[in-house]
Parts: sequence; C-alpha cells; structure tokens
Amino acid sequence: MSHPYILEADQITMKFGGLTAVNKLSLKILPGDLVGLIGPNGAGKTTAFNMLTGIYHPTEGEVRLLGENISKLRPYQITKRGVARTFQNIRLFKEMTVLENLLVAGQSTYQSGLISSILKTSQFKKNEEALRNHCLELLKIFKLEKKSQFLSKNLPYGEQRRLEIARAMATSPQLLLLDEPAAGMNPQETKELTELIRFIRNHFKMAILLIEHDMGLVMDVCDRISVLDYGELIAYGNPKEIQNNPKVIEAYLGPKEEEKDL
Amino acid sequence: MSLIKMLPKNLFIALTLTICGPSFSQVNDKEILVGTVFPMTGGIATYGQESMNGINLALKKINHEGVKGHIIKLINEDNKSEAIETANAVRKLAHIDKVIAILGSVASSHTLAGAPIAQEAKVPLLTPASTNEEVTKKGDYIARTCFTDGFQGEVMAKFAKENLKKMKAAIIVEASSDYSKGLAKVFRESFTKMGGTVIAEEYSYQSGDTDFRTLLRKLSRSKPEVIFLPGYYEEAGLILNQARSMDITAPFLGTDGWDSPKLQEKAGEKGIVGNYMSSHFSAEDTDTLVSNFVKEYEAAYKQKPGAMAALGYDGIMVIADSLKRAKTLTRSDLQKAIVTTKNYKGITGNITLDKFRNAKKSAVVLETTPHGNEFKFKVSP
Amino acid sequence: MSGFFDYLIPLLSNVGIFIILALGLNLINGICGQFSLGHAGFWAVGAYAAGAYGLYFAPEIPNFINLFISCLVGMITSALFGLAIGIPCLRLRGDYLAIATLGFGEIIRIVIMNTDKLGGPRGMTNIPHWTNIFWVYAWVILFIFIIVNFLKGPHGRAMISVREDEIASESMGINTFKYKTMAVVIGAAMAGVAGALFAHGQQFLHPNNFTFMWSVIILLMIILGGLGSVTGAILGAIILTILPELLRFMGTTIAEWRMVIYSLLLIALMLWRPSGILGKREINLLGLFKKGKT
Amino acid sequence: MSQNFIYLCYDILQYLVNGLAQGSIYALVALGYTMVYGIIKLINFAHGEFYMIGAFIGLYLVSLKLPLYLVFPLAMISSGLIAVIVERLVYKPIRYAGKIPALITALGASLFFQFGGQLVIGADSKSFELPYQDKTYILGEVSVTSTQLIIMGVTFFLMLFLWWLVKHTKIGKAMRATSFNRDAAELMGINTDMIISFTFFLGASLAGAAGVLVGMYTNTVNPLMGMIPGLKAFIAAVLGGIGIIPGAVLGGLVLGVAENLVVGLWVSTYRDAVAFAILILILLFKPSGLLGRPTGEKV
Repeated sequence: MSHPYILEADQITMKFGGLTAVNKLSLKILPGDLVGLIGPNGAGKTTAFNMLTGIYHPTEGEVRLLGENISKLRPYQITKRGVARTFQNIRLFKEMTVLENLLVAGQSTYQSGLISSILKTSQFKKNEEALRNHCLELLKIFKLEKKSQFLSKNLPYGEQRRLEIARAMATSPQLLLLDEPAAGMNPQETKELTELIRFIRNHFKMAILLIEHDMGLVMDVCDRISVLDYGELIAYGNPKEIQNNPKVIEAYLGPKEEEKDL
Repeated sequence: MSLIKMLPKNLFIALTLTICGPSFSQVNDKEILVGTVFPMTGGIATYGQESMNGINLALKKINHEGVKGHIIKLINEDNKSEAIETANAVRKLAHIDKVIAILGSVASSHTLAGAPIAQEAKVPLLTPASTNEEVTKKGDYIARTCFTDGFQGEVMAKFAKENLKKMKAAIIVEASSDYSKGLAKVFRESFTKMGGTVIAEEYSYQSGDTDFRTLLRKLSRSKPEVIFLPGYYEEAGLILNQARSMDITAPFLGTDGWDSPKLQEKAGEKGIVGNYMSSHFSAEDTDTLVSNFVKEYEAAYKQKPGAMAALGYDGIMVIADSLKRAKTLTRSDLQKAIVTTKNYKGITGNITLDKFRNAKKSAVVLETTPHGNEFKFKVSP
Repeated sequence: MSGFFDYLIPLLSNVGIFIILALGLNLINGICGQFSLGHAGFWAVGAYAAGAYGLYFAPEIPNFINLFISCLVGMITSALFGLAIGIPCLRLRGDYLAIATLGFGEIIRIVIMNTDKLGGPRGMTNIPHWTNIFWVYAWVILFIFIIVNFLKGPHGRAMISVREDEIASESMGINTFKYKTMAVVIGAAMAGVAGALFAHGQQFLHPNNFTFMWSVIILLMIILGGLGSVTGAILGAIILTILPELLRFMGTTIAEWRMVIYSLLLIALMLWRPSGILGKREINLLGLFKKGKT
Repeated sequence: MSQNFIYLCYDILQYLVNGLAQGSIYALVALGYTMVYGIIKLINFAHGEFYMIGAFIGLYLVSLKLPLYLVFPLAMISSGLIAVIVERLVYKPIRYAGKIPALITALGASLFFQFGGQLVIGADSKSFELPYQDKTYILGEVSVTSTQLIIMGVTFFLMLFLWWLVKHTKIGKAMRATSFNRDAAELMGINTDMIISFTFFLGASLAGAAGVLVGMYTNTVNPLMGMIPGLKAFIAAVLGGIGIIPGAVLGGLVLGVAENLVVGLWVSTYRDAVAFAILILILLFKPSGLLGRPTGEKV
C-alpha cells in the first residue's frame, strides 16, 4: 500500500515541564507540496519543526514519514530517510569550507568504510569523486561555486543562508524544511530567495515545508498554509483563505478594540 | 617574546651546557660530582628539604677535610614528588653530569623509578631513606643506608607485646602508601606470632586527609588496647590530636614516618602524650656524635633535626667514606666500596651493608612527649 | 658524547610517547570537540594492561614481537575502556563532559591504587624493557599516517562537523554519537599504545604517574600547539616534554620556580594566543596536509 | 545483636554529624563555584585556591590574637579582593575567547597559587591554633564539638545572608539579571563587569570563610589544601544543580554525609571514588542537579 502523504504529523504535542509549546498539531504534506507554517512569535513553529526532524521527541502523537512512524528516531536517521532542514539561526560548520559543508551533508549517500578511507582504496576514491561532483553541481545551482574553498564563516549573510539550503539539498531529500530562510534579508534578497524556492521545488520535484515571518514570501510561494498560535493550529487553507481568516488576523494583530475592553 | 621565538635560543643554551657540561667538570679535577634527587617541590617536599639540610651540613664537614684531595660538589635535582621526574633526573645526572654517585630519593616509589636507570648506567645509587624491600633488588649498584620496613614492623610488634604488655591491637594504614601497608603486614604477622590478636579489619585513610573523626569513631568500637599507625607525621599528628580529643586513650605506635618536629605541632599537647615510635635516631641520644650533629643542625637551621636530616647526613657521609676507601675515583670502584661499608659510625647507628645492600643497623624506640621525643631504648637487629 | 645520547634518546622516546598521547587527545578534544580531562586514565589503563602482559603472560619470543603484542593489549584494553566510558558520558556536553571524564580518570587511578595484582601503591615493578626509540617512532608515524588520512576522508569530515555544530551535523545525516564514540575509542586506543610504550620504557609504573595533572599537561600540549591541528599537537608535545628538561639546565632558582613559570606561561599564552601557536592551521611538511584538488 | 544494632544507630548518627560539618565546608566552597558558573559559565578551577588563601590569612590573623568575629570578615574580604584582582587581570580579558581558553586560564591560575604558595610560604603544613577551648557536647553516644557547631552555624548564617543578598537587594537583582542574560542586563544599564567582579568577590570570600573554618576544624593548613576540596565542592555544586544557591548547600551536605558514611560503614579507600561516582551518576541521570530544572539547547 502506498502512502499518499510524505509527512504526516498526527496530533503531536510537546510539553516542557508545565509549558505546552505545541498542542495536538496535525499537518499533512503531499509529494510536491509547498506548505507554509506561520504564526506569531512564540507560537511553537520551531518546536514543531524540531519534532518533525527528531531533535525533540513529541510527548504525545506521532510523526509519520511515508507511513513509517519516525517520532522516536534520531535526527540523522530521519535525514537519511529523506527529510532535510535549515535552521532559523544559521548553523553552518563555520571552520569548514563551503564545499566541505556540502560534502558532510552528502556523504551518507556515498558511504565509504573507515578502513578503506584510511588506506585510500580505489573504491573510496571513486566514491569521493562522485560525492564531490554531486556537491559541486549543487554549488553551481546555488551560485556558490566560485566560493567553494572559502571558509563558510567568511561568507556574507545572504550567501550563508543560501549555503544552508544548498547543504540541506546535499542530503538528497524528498522533503525540505526551511526555518525562516528570509530572516534578516533585504527585499531584493528575499525576492531572489522566493525564486530559488520555486526553482528548487520545480527542479527537484520535492515537497517543501516553510516557516516564515515574511508574509509576502509565504503568500507568494505557498500552496497551502497552516497557522499556529499558542501551540495550537488555528487555521488551515490556501493563501486567500488564510488572509481573510478572522482568527489569523486576530492572532497577528491582537483582538479587536471592543473585545479588549471587555 | 613568544614561546616559539624563545625556543631555539634556549635549546642552544641547553645543548651548549649539555655538551660542555661534562668537560667543564673534568677541567677542575679537584671536584668530585655527586648527584642528589630529592622532592624539593610537590606533595612530600618537606622530606626532600629536610634531607637536603642534613646533606648540606655534612657536605661542609666533608669538604673541610677533603676526599683524597678533592672536594665533593653536589648537583641537586628536584623530582617534584613524582616518579617519572625521578627517572628523568637520574638519567640526566648519570649521562649528562656524569656524576660518580647519586644520593636519593625519599619515597620508595620514586627511588624505584630511578633505580633501573642507575643500574643500567652503572652509577651507584644510594638511598638514604627508601625503606621498601624492593628498592635494592634492582641491582648491585643500588644500596641503602637505612633499615627496611620489615625490621621496623617487628620492632614495634615486639615493643607492643613485651614492653607495653598489650594483647589486642588495631592497625590504621594509609591506603595509598606502600610504606604503610608493608609495615602493617609485618606488624600483623609478628604480633600474631607472639600471641597477640590484631583486629581483623584494617582501618585506612588517604594521604592528605585531615578529618579522621569518623574513622576513629569506627575504630573505637572495637576497643583496641594499642593502635599501630604506620604513616607519615602529617596525618599521624592529626590522628593523635583528634583521637585524644575523642577520648581514645590507647597508646598509638608509629614508625619513622612520624619522626619530625611537626608531629608535636600537629598532635598538640594533649594528643602527643603516651605514644611511641620507632626511628633511625634520637635527637636526645647522649652519644657525642649525635649531640654534636643536633647542635650543629640547630645552629644552622634554627630547628631540631628530624630523621630525614639525619639520614641525609649519613647518606652523603657514607658516600664520602666510600670514596676514601675506593681504589680509584670511578663508579665501579666506588660501588665496590659502598657495598662493603662495614660498621660505619653514623648518626643513625652503626651502618653495615648486608649482601642485599641493605643496612643492618639499630632502631630506636622513642616516646612522644610535648617537648620532643624521649629516647626509650635501642633495638639492634 | 655517548653519555649525551644516553640522556637524549630516552628523552626523545618520551617525546614520541607524548606525541601519541597528544594526537589521541587532539582527536577527541580538538577535532571532535569533546572536552575530555581524563586522558591520563586511558594512558594508565594501557600502561598497566601492557605491564601485566609483560609481567604475567609474555611468552619467550623476540622482544619486538612481545612489544608489538603488548602494544596491542594496551590498545585494545584502553579502547574498551574508552567505549565503556564514552557511551554513557558522551551524552554530556562541554564542561559537564570534562568533569565526568575527570571523574572517570580519577576512579581508574583509585582502582589501580587498590589492586594488589597491579602493584597497588607500591607500583608495578620489573616490567621487561622492550621499548626503544625505533618502535616508538614507528608507532608515531603510523598514527600520524592514520590520522592524516582519516581527517581527509568522510569520517574525519563528519567528526569535524560534530565539533563545529553538533545539532546541524546530526541534521545532515551524521550519526554524531557514533562519531563521538569513535573519537574517544580511537583516542583511548592511541593512549593505550602510548601507555604500553611507556611501561616497557620506564619498567616501572605507579598510579601517581597518572594523576589528573597529567591529563591537564596533555591537554596543554594540544592547546599550546593549537587545538585541532595535528602538527600543533606534535609541536605542543615536543615543547612541553623538552621544556621542563631544559629548565633543569637553567640553574636552581629557575628550577625551583619552574612550575610557577609554567603556570604563568600558560596564562600568558591564553591571553595572547588563546587558539595556540598554530591555531587550527597545519605546518606543511612534505606536503602531508595538502588539500586535495578541490 | 540488638545492642550492636543500637551502637550502629549511634554510630550512624555520629557519622551524620561529622558529615554535616564536613559538608558545610564543601557547601561554602560550592556556593562560590555555583555563583561564578551561574554568571559567566566558567568552571573556576582556581576557586579552591581562594579557600587555601583564606585559611592562611585566617591563620595569620589568629596568630595576631585577633578575636574570631574580626578574623572571619577580614579573611573573607582579603580572599575576596585577591579573587577580584585575579578576575580583573586574567579572567576578564579572556571572557570572550571561548570555553577552553577560559578553563585553561583557570587551571593556570590554580597552579600559580599552589606552586607559588609552596615557594613563598613553604611546602610544609602549618598548624592552626584554636583561639578558644574546644568543648565536646555529648548526647547519648553522639558527640558534637563546639568547632563543629561553629562550622554549621557560620555556614547557615552565610547561606542565609547570601540568599537575602541575591533575592532581596538591588545588587542581587543585578546579579540574577546578568546571569540570565548578560547582554540584556548591559542594555538595562547594569554594569555587568562590576557585577561579575562582585560575584567573584562574594564567592571567594565564602571560600575564604570555609578555609578559616577548616583550619579551625583540622588544625592544619598547607598550600595544596585547596585542590581536593575544590574538586569536591564542584561535585557538590553539580550535585545540587549548578547556578542554584540552595542547591550548592544541599549538594555540599549530601556529599559530606555520603563521604563520612562511606568511611564509617565501608572503607576510606573508595571515598573519593564514590564522590566521583555520585557526580557521574547525577550527570547521567539528572544533569541539571537535584534542585535544577532541565533545560535543552535552543535550536
């Protein structure tokens, strides 16, 4: 039996001590889907992300990847099953070169044994060569090929953001999770990013889940949007529907004046 | 200046020193080089410092007369109270300074690290104070001018049984010290053989401990008549102090590790009374040799000499004496002279080396009192 | 001059042994970023295991074969300890890991101190003298070869990525726990070999040779040279083994003050060059560290 | 049998008393560890050295026949000031250089005081004469000495004082703010450099007080005395939950009692091993300590 959804979060809940960060969130992502997850600050978006990628294990509920329960798996296992992510606060391998950043991410698909890598067998060399080409190709797509030997900490901010996405792509994912990729970008950079996200989706035929603050970006690229507030899903639908949803407006702008007075 | 820039220059100085060092010493052939390795810093630095005091006092005397027209020059190395550093120091003294003999060290575990190197280099190593049986088994170039642990343990067991007429003994050992453990074993065997009983449980503490109240409380439950405490003065003094303040009245018996004026200080007026120890010599000894030594030592260092000072003194004296008796001033002749030392009259008794190169000599039993240790009697082997 | 070499060669052997120790700790601390303060513990395990082999089990075969077996014994025992300590401890991070490894190092020492078969506080004596400078440097070269190639391969990259950002590394499909354990096990195995070489060189082992202070000194070696740099670790090991010996030649006052000088040098180094002499760079001898054509 | 059992109960009570006295000293040292770690996340390896310095200053002041109520404040203030000098000279410049350099610097400072102390004061230990007659109070078969009572009393008082200082004064509020978020505290107009120095001062003066107390308790002080208690106090701080003031006290007391129970009911040999084992167990099963709340790394 095939599973219609790539990723399915079923009533996942995360509690830290007495605090419920995410409450019974359900999400469904189809292959090729571009879904946005929005909500005001502290709504639990990143926590939700962390549950999907295994950094946190949900206190209740289940995350399923192509039907398989992955809620108890460790992040690297989930990544190997085809989910890649970026981070809200950039987490590059700062002291490594741009290319090395990609090589690390790519190498689980081109695995070499410990002994063969020390003895540099021909099999190992072939593997490394293939991995390197795969990564260089990605760098070209992300327009970073000229900087492949730069230490990643020395890249300008916008390129660091791009490199994060490129690195995630190097794991050959089926689903890409982007955690506020436009944070700190100027309008021009944001526009380029919008194009890039569209391109990735079309070129690699993959699903993307996007957390974003920049409403313009989300409304622009997403097929469907889920809205979180105080850890709960308050709305779901296409960009038009979300824009006119009173609950969403309330969550973002606060309750209307007269309600406040009560 | 950064470290890396400093390095080549230092290296150069050191190399110059190392290459020229030996030849320098040969230029002035009126000097005989003797190396010392003692803990001058680190955990047991007090022993090293006291030993060196005794050695320097003796050296003045030796060089006043001269040895075959030469004077002895000491090259002093610090082993930082560590075994590996002792090995390094012995290696340097043997190969770089090319000393004719090495005096040292105090702790048996340190001497044991240096001994194989001295043996291999065929340089006589004389330890003034390492009492562990193993030390002189390292080879014919290793000798000692003190008695071994076995002898002391027997002396105290006999003293407890025959002089104090006690039947039930307890033992407190320093678990991290082989010295203490070895003595405890001998005491237990001897005391039991003589018909006494030793409480089965061994009470133990760690080097550097300062609070023994819980240990002593546990010990007092078994109601011993006498308590054997083979340890070092630092902890022993504190144990005496705390035991008396807890109304444990049984006499404590100690060994040469107790022998330091510090014991009185640590134990306090109340704690020091009514305990006994064995040692190498007594500052109260009326023997003129001893009393002169004590007088000179007090004049030089403004304090009473402990056992380490006396042992260091005798150690260098035996080397000087052997040099006088040696056919030539070479290491091998010196070795022959050292191992045939016979009836040398030292501060710490008459020193005669047996075929295992251990000194057979008398021990003294002292009673500890607030104003110093009172000489009880001498026990000959 | 022969006397000079009798002094120098054992000293250089010790330098080699500390190079191995520093390389191993560099793998754990510098390359994988796991702060360990218990390296002397692994060194002790290797030394005592090798010493026990030499004392109780060694058959009558040529010394160099015995030494080789002994090194393997030290290596495997130490590696097993690394595994046993690493699996529970590597869940901890930073300072906490440092303190836990410090604790384990001390526990190992206390246990040896109280094991009669290993000599206890007397120390282990009469260990056969098998080590010579040739075999020490044979191991040094072997380990340098392994580490350099390891670092250039995918496993080395994975390990560095763990140091750089553990969470990102895990999210890129790297089994970070596996690599952390691998770093500790390999580092411990190397310390085990260093221990074996040490045991058969010194012929005498004492638990106090393996105190926390020695873990600190090995750590200083890699920090002095530059944390994460292989040549830095080697340089640090050379400097910190030779320097105390040099100070022996500089007169008694300096010798007395040498630990104070040591501590001040340490602070000064941290104030002026907190990343060590080389930082994360490598000295390029023989093109050993040339990056591949990328 | 039953007689033996009663003895055992008395003995255990006695071990508890001894353990509480020992533990109080750990607690005082641990308080400084916990505060310094709480505010700049540095394991101040040199902290045990301030305890040693306090003990020596106490020894000197007692030898001048000063009364105890002057000895304590003076010893505390002096070790506190020395700590501030160290902090300003070496820790402050290195504060942003990362964890490992800071830790190494702390180790360097610790070695400096240990070996410098050995050279300046001499490696041998000095005896600490009690300025009063030590009395023993006996209840059943359990005895408490006046020194033990002083130790527990002083510790309790200092802990209360510290708690009041941190919770109910302006500078305490500033300390908490700095510890919570230094940048934010700086923006709110708090002079965080001053607060950090003050924390060092406070921590070291508590360690200094502990040094005087331990000198009185054991009659002996030496330049290396800070090393082991320093480590033990760190264990105590982690045990209670690092950064938590009552945690440090609880950790100290638990550790002191545990050690005395090990010595009393088992052997002294494994006392330190047990202390480290407690540390490792707590790190593995409740890394935030007995009183701490779990925190995860923010992603």
